[in-house]
Amino acid sequence: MAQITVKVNGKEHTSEVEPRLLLSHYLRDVLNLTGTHIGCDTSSCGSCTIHMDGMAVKSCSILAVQADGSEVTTIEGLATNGQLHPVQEGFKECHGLQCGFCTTGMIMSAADFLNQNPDPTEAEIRHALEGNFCRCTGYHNIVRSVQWAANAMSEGVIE
Amino acid sequence: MSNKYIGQSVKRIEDKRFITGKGRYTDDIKLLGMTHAAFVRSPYAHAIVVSIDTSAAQDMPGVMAIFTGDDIKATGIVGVPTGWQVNFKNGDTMKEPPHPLLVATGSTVKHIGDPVAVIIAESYAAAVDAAEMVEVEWEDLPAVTDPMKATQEGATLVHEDAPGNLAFDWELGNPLSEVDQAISESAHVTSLEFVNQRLVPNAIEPRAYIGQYDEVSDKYTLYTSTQNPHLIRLLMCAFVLGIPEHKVRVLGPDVGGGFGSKIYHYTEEALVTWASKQINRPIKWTETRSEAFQLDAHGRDHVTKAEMGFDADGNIKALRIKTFANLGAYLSTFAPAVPTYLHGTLLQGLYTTPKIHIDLQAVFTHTVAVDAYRGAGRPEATYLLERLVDLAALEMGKDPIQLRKQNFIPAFDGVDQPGYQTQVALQYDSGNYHGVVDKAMEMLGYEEFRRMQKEASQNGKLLGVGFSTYIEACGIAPSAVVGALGARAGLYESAQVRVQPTGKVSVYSGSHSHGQGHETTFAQIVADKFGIPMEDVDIIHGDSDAVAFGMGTYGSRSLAVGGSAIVKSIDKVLEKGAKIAAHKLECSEDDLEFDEGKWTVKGTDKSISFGDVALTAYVPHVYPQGLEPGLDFASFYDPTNFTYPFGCHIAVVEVDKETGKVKLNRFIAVDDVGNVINPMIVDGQIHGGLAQGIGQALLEGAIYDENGQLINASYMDYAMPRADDLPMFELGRQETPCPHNPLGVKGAGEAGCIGSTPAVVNAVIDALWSGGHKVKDIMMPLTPERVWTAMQQ
Amino acid sequence: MISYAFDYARPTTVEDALAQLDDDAKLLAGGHSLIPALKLRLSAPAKLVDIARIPALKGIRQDGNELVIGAATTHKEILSSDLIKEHLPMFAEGAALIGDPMIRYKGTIGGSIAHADPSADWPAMVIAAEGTVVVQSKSGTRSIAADDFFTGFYMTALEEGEIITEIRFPVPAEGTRMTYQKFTQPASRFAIVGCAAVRKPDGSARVAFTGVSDAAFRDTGVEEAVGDWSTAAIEAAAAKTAEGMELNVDHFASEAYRHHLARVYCKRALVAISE
Amino acid sequence: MDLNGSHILPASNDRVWRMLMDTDTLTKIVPGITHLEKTGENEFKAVAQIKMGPVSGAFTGGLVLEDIREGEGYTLHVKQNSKIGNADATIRIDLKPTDEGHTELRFDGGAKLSGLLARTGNRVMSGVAHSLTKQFFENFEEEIETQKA
Repeated sequence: MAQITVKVNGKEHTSEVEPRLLLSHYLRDVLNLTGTHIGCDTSSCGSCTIHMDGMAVKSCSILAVQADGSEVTTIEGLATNGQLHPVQEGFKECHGLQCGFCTTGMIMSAADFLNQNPDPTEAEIRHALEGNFCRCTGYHNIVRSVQWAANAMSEGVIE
Repeated sequence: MSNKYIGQSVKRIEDKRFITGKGRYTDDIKLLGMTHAAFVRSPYAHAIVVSIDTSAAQDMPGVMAIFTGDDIKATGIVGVPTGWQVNFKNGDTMKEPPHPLLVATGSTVKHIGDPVAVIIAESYAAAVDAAEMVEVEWEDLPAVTDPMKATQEGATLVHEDAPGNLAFDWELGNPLSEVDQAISESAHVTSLEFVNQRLVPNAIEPRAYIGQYDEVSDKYTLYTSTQNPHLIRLLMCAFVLGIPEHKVRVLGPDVGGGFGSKIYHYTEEALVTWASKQINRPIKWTETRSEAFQLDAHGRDHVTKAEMGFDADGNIKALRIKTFANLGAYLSTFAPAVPTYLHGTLLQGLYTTPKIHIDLQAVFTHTVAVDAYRGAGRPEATYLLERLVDLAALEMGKDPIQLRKQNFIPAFDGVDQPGYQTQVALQYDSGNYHGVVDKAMEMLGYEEFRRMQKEASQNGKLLGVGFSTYIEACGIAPSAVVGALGARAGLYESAQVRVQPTGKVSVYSGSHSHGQGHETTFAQIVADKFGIPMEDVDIIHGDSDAVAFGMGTYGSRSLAVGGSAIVKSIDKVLEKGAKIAAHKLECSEDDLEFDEGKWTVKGTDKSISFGDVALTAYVPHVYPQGLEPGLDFASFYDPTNFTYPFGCHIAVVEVDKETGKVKLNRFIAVDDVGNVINPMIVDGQIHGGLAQGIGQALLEGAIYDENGQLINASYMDYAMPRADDLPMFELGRQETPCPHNPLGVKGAGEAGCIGSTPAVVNAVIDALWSGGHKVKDIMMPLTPERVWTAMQQ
Repeated sequence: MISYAFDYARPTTVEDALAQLDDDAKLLAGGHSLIPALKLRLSAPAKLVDIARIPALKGIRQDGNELVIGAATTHKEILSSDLIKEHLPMFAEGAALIGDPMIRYKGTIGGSIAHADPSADWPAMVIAAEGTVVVQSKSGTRSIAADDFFTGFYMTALEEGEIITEIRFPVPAEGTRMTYQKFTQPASRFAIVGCAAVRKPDGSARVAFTGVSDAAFRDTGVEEAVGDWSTAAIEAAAAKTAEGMELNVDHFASEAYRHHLARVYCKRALVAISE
Repeated sequence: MDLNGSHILPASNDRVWRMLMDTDTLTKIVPGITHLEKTGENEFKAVAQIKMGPVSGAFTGGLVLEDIREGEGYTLHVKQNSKIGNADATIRIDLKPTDEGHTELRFDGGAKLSGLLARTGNRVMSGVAHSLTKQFFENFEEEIETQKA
């Protein structure tokens, strides 16, 4: 067992974990943050995407011990002071989700992407989402959701 | 009735929990004392289980229990059943070999992943570690995976009592001799032999189950990622475990997509339920993606020979089909219905073809079961028809749209004009097929496209356009009809509308959402019908203890059947409400009109609100004599016919001459799904269907090798559409109401998936012809290599 | 999916890492190839030595006439680096095509070349840019030319107990042109064919491929045939791609088709840098 | 999975044959084999350790020589089991002297893979097979040199 300390959604957690425990399982099973989903075994689907030290990463391909000393934000911590993140708003406004399973990872990826590129083209958005599978929406409304969020952020509609 | 919500793109109520990570999927649930299951599965497609030694596994830390096939066999549990019976042409009953929960020693496993033992342990890791310690001795046997080879003489048998590996054979349509004659008299016959490949559904949420037994009440609870909780309860109780239904509660929490694959009753559901009593602890099993590839029922997998005969003017005179449908190793819940009543019956398409015959061989192979996958049978029928018509146009030098239109069934509304009786059993409800084509063509700008195509061709580029028109049969359907066709269940839906004393409304629906937005669409209907705000309506689904009964969500049926059941209950509420209102307003019911949430005495300003009537019903101090208190009605709605959505899809592609890679430049879809309650949600359903249909055309396909190994069983090897594989979709709509249900709706869940596949393939073929490559067919998925190879010939 | 149990160490220096690196240990960098393989239980190391955060293994710098990329530098850091954009633009272009954004944040250049997946992108680029792989062991350091580094299917010239510390590249002369062209496998997003090509100011070429055979390789046959970079010469050079080699086969590309693609991508790469 | 090819070994037909029939030599040249134990006439128990990229595993199973044609070849039947899947290969080996006094070894057969080995896709497995074949001949040549010395 190894002791780790991870700051998750602003709160510090110290836990004893097996080295083989994945960060995704740590978040879900130890911290009960079940908004991070697991959809595959091969680091492909992106459902488990979270932010770690300011970067969008796939928590199913990272060990909990690797996150020792890191700051993690999950979907549960993306809204601030009860205010949804513009990407969350965008997904609701533009029907960017159906079953909701890929959605949390998709939102985390998109939020990171807009930090890097606040004014993207459609092609850039599609390229940026290549690590996240959605089987419900055909991506059409996901792209629109991200565009909506980009507009909202640039116009300062939502802080 | 008000018109505040119906027809509006109301934002979804369920989204709030999903975008904040508060959705509750089965794997998110933790129960006190919960244990975890892992399975020991066959690495072979066909092998005898010679022996199993669990002793080493037994000693592993955290192991609670191990059950093998022999343990299950000893209890007398035979296995999971199928829900549909199709008989052989000669009247013999179909072959329905048992599908055991775990394969016992001395028996044979029949596809990779077939389980032989289950380990239950304190943690998931402990269960997986112990499962590896189980020693199984296998005797590897030859396997058969191709449905045509499986029917050949001397082929290895999947089940000893199914000679020739036939589950059944079947035919439908006009007498074969008449069709043969019509084909032989045709001026032109277009023929194609092709494979409609096997697809893996790939809902992003893997299946997950939790079985929980409560000693005190002697009651079981099953949490399951299912599309239809009640059906699972019915099948599991009555046909597998022999537990009375009132002792089982099935809960379907949030479900992360299904596309058909979560309709069926899987062995693991029964197993965790049964085992939870043996160990008296809750048991969770969540499938890995690798297991999902091997175990979740696949879709399609037809090998077909198709011929279409035309007269000299291009009128379709006959259609003759011979299909081998691969059903896999076991008959899944709806498997027998898919290639027959959901496929053969759709071969009329939109055309007036006078003579049609299909001959079908339904075949067992050493592969996982094939069952309904988005569209189920109807995509196969549409693919076949639309490939034939398009190829015929190329062969005869006719315009593909004109050829279609000249053969279309004329418009009919199903009210003043009767429904259209096909040669293959169905009667279409209402249709205006020219309308959707004209609209789609306008969106395309056909002449401009052909000009661009010519120009591109002169510059050495390959542009192509592909058309597809389709009709489907949805809203499955009248129980009497499906019963006659072999369904072992009715196909109605139930709904209860409970008006609370405060005038707030709880609706209990037997339809179950796995992404379709029932909580929003149903609430829109209820709110408008009662003239109340949507916030006053709550939709409850997915709990067999709360909801009277349900047949679930598949076949684009929730709104047409489940929504209609809700309307039936609403009507009952309003009828009783009128009695109460009349009493309170001291008038006759006939003098009342209900609008905007209140009953008003016609021609006066005397009225009583919906809320006041509700309160009166529960506080019946001033109340009609003899009338029961309360305002709470349940209904069962059994439709009188299927519904028949239809549409026209157009794909525009560019083919890279050097590599064969296809780029989808545009996709236009004009769909007529009847009346629309929430356009935003309907568009979303179409989008998703399109992506899956396009995925079949260009990317997807399960590959079993000759030994029955699924060699692309991961996301590293099985390609699915990603955001950058697809363009923005261009949607159009026409609304021809369904004449036989109260909402006039037809269903939208599968439309996109049905129409899109042939449109894309036709577009690629058109692109190749524009460059002088007169290719008849390319096998799906149209990988760059296949397209490039086709161009080399 | 969960892997076998193992121990975990996160040393802070290369020396510490070497001390931890015993027989049954495996190095963990980005982990996006290793951890999925562990989850599938394809291998069972007793210990993982996490080198991703060792400061000495990170960063991109110029050292005289050489550009030095630390082994634990991520794809994302490389594609965002101004130094890389200025001197080795092919790396920025190629790194952007690896995996997906999340993988690019974690995956490292050293991890990629040590893993030596026959379809990975870095090996071809590293060979074409005349990289030198610097490795350290308890007995000291040594340098291996990228040309000699990839020895076979998932095999490299690395020996047990060695850690890649950095990869060094000569700063290309003014006027050097370079490109990486990739035909992507639609599921894994690895290369079915990847061609990295460099044109030096004197007109000479360096061309390397990945995805084509069991290891990334330099194709001198192509390099020698490119001559005056005329359309005809480029055609002739591309036709020589992977001549006489045994090529990979999978369900995305047969041997013949893969060979054809390699020629097409070779031509595209050469055309892209021809003037 | 098909396994076929040929290779010219710098030794006489007779020597190659003797080496192919010798347990100790086979242990040295068959890649990954750590232990080969005779269990019967032309039957062996084999233990192998394969380590290649993402894949590493311990295999155990049997090796049987059938259809032995003195000096000309035999059919090799190998069955190996592991946690990550099983392999079952049948390979016909033919020797033919060349004009230079060397020996051409041709092999033709196939392997049936199961479990994870099969599911990881043939991309990886055909590469593994290529690579193992290459190693086999390299080892063989090395052993020819060693035994010469």
